[in-house]
Amino acid sequence: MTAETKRLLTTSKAISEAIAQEMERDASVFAMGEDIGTYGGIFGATEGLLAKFGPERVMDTPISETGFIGAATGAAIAGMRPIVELMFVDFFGVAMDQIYNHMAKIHYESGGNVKVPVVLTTAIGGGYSDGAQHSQTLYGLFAHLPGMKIVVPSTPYDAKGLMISAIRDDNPVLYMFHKGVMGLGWMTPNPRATGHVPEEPYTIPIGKADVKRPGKDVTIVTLSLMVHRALDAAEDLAREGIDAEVIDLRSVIPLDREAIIESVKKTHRLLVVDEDYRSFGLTGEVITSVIEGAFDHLDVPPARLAYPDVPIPYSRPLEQFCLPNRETIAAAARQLVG
Amino acid sequence: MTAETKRLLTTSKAISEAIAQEMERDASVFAMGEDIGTYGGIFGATEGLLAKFGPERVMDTPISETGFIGAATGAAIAGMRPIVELMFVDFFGVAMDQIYNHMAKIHYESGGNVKVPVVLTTAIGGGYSDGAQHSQTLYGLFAHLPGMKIVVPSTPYDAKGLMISAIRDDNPVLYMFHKGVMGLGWMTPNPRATGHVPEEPYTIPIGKADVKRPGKDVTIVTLSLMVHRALDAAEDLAREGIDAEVIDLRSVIPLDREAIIESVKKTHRLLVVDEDYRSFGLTGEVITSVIEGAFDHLDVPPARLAYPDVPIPYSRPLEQFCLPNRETIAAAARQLVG
Amino acid sequence: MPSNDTLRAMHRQMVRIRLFEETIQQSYFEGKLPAFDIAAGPVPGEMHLAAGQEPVAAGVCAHLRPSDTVTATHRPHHVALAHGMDMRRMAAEIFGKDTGLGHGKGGHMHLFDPATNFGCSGIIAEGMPGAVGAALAARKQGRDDIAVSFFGEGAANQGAFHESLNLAAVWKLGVVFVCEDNDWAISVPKAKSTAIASNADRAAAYGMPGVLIPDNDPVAVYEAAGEAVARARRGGGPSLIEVKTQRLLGHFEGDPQLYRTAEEMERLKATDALHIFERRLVDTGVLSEADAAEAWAAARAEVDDAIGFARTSPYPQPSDALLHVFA
Amino acid sequence: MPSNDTLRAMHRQMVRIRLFEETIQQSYFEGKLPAFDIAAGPVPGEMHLAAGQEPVAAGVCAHLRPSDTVTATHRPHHVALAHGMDMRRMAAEIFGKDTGLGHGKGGHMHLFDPATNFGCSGIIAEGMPGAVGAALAARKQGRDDIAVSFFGEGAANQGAFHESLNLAAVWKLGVVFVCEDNDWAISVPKAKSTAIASNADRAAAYGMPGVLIPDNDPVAVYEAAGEAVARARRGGGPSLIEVKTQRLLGHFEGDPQLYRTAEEMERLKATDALHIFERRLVDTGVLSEADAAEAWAAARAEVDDAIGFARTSPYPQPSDALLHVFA
Ligand SMILES: Cc1ncc(C[n+]2csc(CCOP(=O)(O)OP(=O)(O)O)c2C)c(N)n1
Ligand SMILES: Cc1ncc(C[n+]2csc(CCOP(=O)(O)OP(=O)(O)O)c2C)c(N)n1
Ligand SMILES: [Mg+2]
Ligand SMILES: [Mg+2]
Repeated sequence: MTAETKRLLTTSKAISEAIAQEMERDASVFAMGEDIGTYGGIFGATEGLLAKFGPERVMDTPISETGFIGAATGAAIAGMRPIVELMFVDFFGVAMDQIYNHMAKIHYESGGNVKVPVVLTTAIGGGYSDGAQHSQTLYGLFAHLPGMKIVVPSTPYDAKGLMISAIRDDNPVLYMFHKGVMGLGWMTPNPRATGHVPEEPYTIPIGKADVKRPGKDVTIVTLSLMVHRALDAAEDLAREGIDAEVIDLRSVIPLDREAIIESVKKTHRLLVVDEDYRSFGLTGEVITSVIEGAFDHLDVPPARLAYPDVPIPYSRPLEQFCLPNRETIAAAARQLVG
Repeated sequence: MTAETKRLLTTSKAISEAIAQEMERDASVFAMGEDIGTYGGIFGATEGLLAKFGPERVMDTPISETGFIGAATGAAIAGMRPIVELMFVDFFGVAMDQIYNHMAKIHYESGGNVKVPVVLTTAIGGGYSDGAQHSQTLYGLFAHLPGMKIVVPSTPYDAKGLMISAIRDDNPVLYMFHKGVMGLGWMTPNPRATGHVPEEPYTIPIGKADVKRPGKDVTIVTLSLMVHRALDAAEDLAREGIDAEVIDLRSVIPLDREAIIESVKKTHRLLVVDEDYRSFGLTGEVITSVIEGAFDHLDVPPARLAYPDVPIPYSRPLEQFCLPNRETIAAAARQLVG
Repeated sequence: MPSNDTLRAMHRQMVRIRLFEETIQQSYFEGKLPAFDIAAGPVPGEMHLAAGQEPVAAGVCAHLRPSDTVTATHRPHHVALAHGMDMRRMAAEIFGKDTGLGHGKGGHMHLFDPATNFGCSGIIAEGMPGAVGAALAARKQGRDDIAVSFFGEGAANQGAFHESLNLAAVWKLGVVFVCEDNDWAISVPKAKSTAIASNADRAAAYGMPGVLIPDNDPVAVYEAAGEAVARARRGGGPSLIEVKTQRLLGHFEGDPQLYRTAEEMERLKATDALHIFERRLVDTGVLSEADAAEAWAAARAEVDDAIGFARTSPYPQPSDALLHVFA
Repeated sequence: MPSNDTLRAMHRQMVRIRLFEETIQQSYFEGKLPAFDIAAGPVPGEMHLAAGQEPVAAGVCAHLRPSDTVTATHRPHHVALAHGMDMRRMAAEIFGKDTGLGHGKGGHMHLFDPATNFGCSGIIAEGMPGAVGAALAARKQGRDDIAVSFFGEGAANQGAFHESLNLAAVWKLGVVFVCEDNDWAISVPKAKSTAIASNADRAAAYGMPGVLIPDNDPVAVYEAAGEAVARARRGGGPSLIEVKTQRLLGHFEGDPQLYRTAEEMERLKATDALHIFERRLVDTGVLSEADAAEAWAAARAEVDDAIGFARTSPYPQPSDALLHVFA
């Protein structure tokens, strides 16, 4: 990589850059949400946009998620391409009818005649003691409901490319960014949250997983901040001679089952790591997909490491006990291989 | 069974009887919801209660699900035991914050100091062309979120016992009744929706599955109306010499993993049948649980038959194409055995 | 006061709506009796008909053009027809046919028509935010198109009502909110659900004009809507109109309506706005008896043609169910 | 007019709230600097402090008893203290300790106290329906206890606000709705979010009395609340009170507040209601300088004791995270 291409950005800046470039390119793109204007978004996803595009294209909203998320759907049907922010995914319950009964279903109900190109952005994830109503990931819940694509980037590079793809997609796309991958100055420092991001616009296909670390002994399938943890664990495992392949799903819907199955056919071992609740979610779906696609290639039963089925406790030792981390991921992988 | 014990009730009458008996026993029990009074509940779950208990204990509400479901939580915390109805589960999105951020989490957030004994009843299921917003089952979605128990009875007998257990439980219980198992006069006749129900109150433990048909060749795990379909399919299979065991989960949370695993250890074959959306839901969880608990006992990879990942279409041929039925269940079981 | 031409057009509109609803009702009960089976017949599922509520649809939509957005509810036929939806494709959708607006995927509560910017929703009050968004889009695109959101009086106690009105008012958007107060939300009367007598008074909570039309009179609706639509079109912001209208039939077909008294049912028949309006037009010479008869005959022909089209159209292929999840 | 004893008690209440908030603020920044790290220190996570809003809590809660239910928001400390929550167990919860109200599971936005029937929620406006339910329970149980629901002006544009007020009014329940209008919802000022100037005017949409207290005056709050509480207790139904109060600090700690002007920050300091109130009590002879000093000293001691208790208490066992999902 030459010096001039080594342009380092945090994930949050990569996202806001992607939005800005698309807003410049396409007058029908606009952004709305709580505190996305002057404040720049609580997690910085819209930083600088108000100054660049003014209050008609970067709209602070009342605290009326049903109202303004529904308005995004209505505006999209009328030819706009809104980017609308649900501040924390944990708040989905105040607007879920608009999200899943309208944004997600109208295209189908209309027999394909009405398009709903909305990007619904939202912050996910815990680990910093924000308690039961501000720390969840919940993509497993949304993924159960048909009609929306779901992307969950883990790196600045993917974040930019997936945002541009999401905006250009004619379907509603739920874009979930983990607070811990944003590279925010006020969160626990995370070197993996800063990385090379080309200045020119580019896309990353929605529905394609990415091998973040190739390996031959065990496949670790994960996403979002847990990719960072898995890569850390893979470094530790490498020192012990265990070569882990880390697959970053990047998209939950469509789920790249082929990429997972291909990897398992090579490594014969599967560990799924998830910050979302353990049961009835992503881990079960990934494992079942492998059972359906590569049963005979498995040397040992696939394993999962996920957030236990408990609401998220506030107190640090309690929450940290629940979260998968470098050590527990490495231990789980070790057990599969050993 | 002697003549006097052969008291036949529909599921809906079994439910309303259970509620009435508990209301008689315990003055803190009351019911509220839309059209549960004069109308008796759109699906008859509260029929006759208004006449018996009057409007202070059987309350028709405005169309304000966030308001009155939240009020149920508040009343429960203050010592009452409300039964509150969400008319169709499909409407959950207008009140989901109250359900999962409050009803489900307050006990945990309070460190066990505050109890929230609410029974949230709701109608699920399709098959009668009610379209994308009135036909879903969605227990897979609720099951992903910790904090509530979930019961989904398939027979009048279970419905009564589970309702009494739900009312007496100190936790919030989501009680989901499929419109097709209620035995309603205006739905397609279903002989399995009428059955023997003892008059005296009794309980059925929440979290215990029930073997609705013992068998040795293949385990069919399912719930709700699909139990009826699976029993029909098992009859067909029996004629071909295939002896299917049909397990009715009855509860989704807690999920009776032990019962499933025990059955699979006997039959070595698993088919999961589900009316809920295929991905990120119940089928994946059941299969993964069996992978975790009985991998070495499986002769063939477990299979699932579920609603495809598409919103529910209105038109009869489209909807019927999507729903698992007697024939497709039998075919899937045959394939596992054959 | 609307011109005589407008009055005649409104009458025609109301007649075709009434005949459409009555004909759907007949089709709906085909194959379902003697033991009513909701899943059977050429039109399965729930069916919410709007007979009696024609004045609201006709009076409001007389001011609209196809580029204006209209959102309606689980009871959408009258509004859809008044806003100009193609009756054939609408009927075909209700019959679940491939020639329907949504290739049979939507059904009667989910009629979506890009040609008239019409949409509806089976979730109470949740059609309202979409109308706010359509008005927002119109402003961003420099169009003077507006959005009209129809909803029932039962919907006015939902959170989405509040959020939509506030949002439209804060952003001064061209939305007309039309509350169809038929006094019933299924079996719950307004007095048991709503803290005040008129939702029009709730307009003050959003600093917008609120008008109550007390008598299901299409002319009064026309006039109030005319003002509200003009205000919206010239950038003057949203308005709220409540019309006391009438649900002549059950909440859905098959509803035994045990919650309604015999007197109420009698009163409904005696005060049927369509007949009162027709008589008035004839009495005042706006409409001759022959004109009136012709309106009914023309509507009859149009409805029969549409239902015939629906009946004879093919069903979609079963596996088409898997299409159209994503664009 | 409150008695002198009541005035002194309200002053004491306000003082202990202010000192509690200031002390939590100090603890909060421990371990987080120089590079602010929200996850670090003895009090991690978000922290919403209520300095400046003491008049609302003190003025309303002066009328309450522990058997009355109180629900509050993400900014709950002032209300919790004014309603009588044990300061030690509250502080311990904020520090995530096993001796906390929720054994550390809740944290500062999730303080639940059966002893004072207090609860709160981090979801805007979603604490309101619970208060309606508590009032409903009281009536069913034949108690004349009431429920008070505190919420911010930003919350008044949420659907839950509308549904809660309508429900309480339709059922004539003993609820007092108290809107703390500090003019800001994080960075969004009321004028940009709310279609009308005063939420008190929204009471009319529910047929309930609405009162605006324009100046963060604890005595005015006390009087308005007195009427509303008495009305609720005697079965006269709900009321709405809006108080124009002040958020002296950031939305949460660490908020750079770039959206606020220097003038506003100056004005806030100059109009700090606690100091104005204290001066007034001293000037009118209700409180001697010595009394005032004693109030601060007593509060200092109480707060230090509570924070000390929190600091020295043990953390829960990590695996306790798995407890308490179900009763
Ligand atoms: C959120 C939600 N709650 C409940 C229902 C069930 N439901 C369908 S129509 C209806 C009554 C609606 O009353 P109103 O708004 O007055 O409209 P009308 O039926 O009188 O036209 C109800 C409660 C629903 N569809 N959505
Ligand atoms: C439903 C929901 N939307 C958004 C948020 C994020 N949020 C937390 S506090 C806040 C501002 C609340 O303003 P207000 O109600 O005036 O209370 P204040 O913070 O001024 O006390 C917002 C938007 C939330 N917690 N819940
Ligand atoms: Mg109505
Ligand atoms: Mg505020």
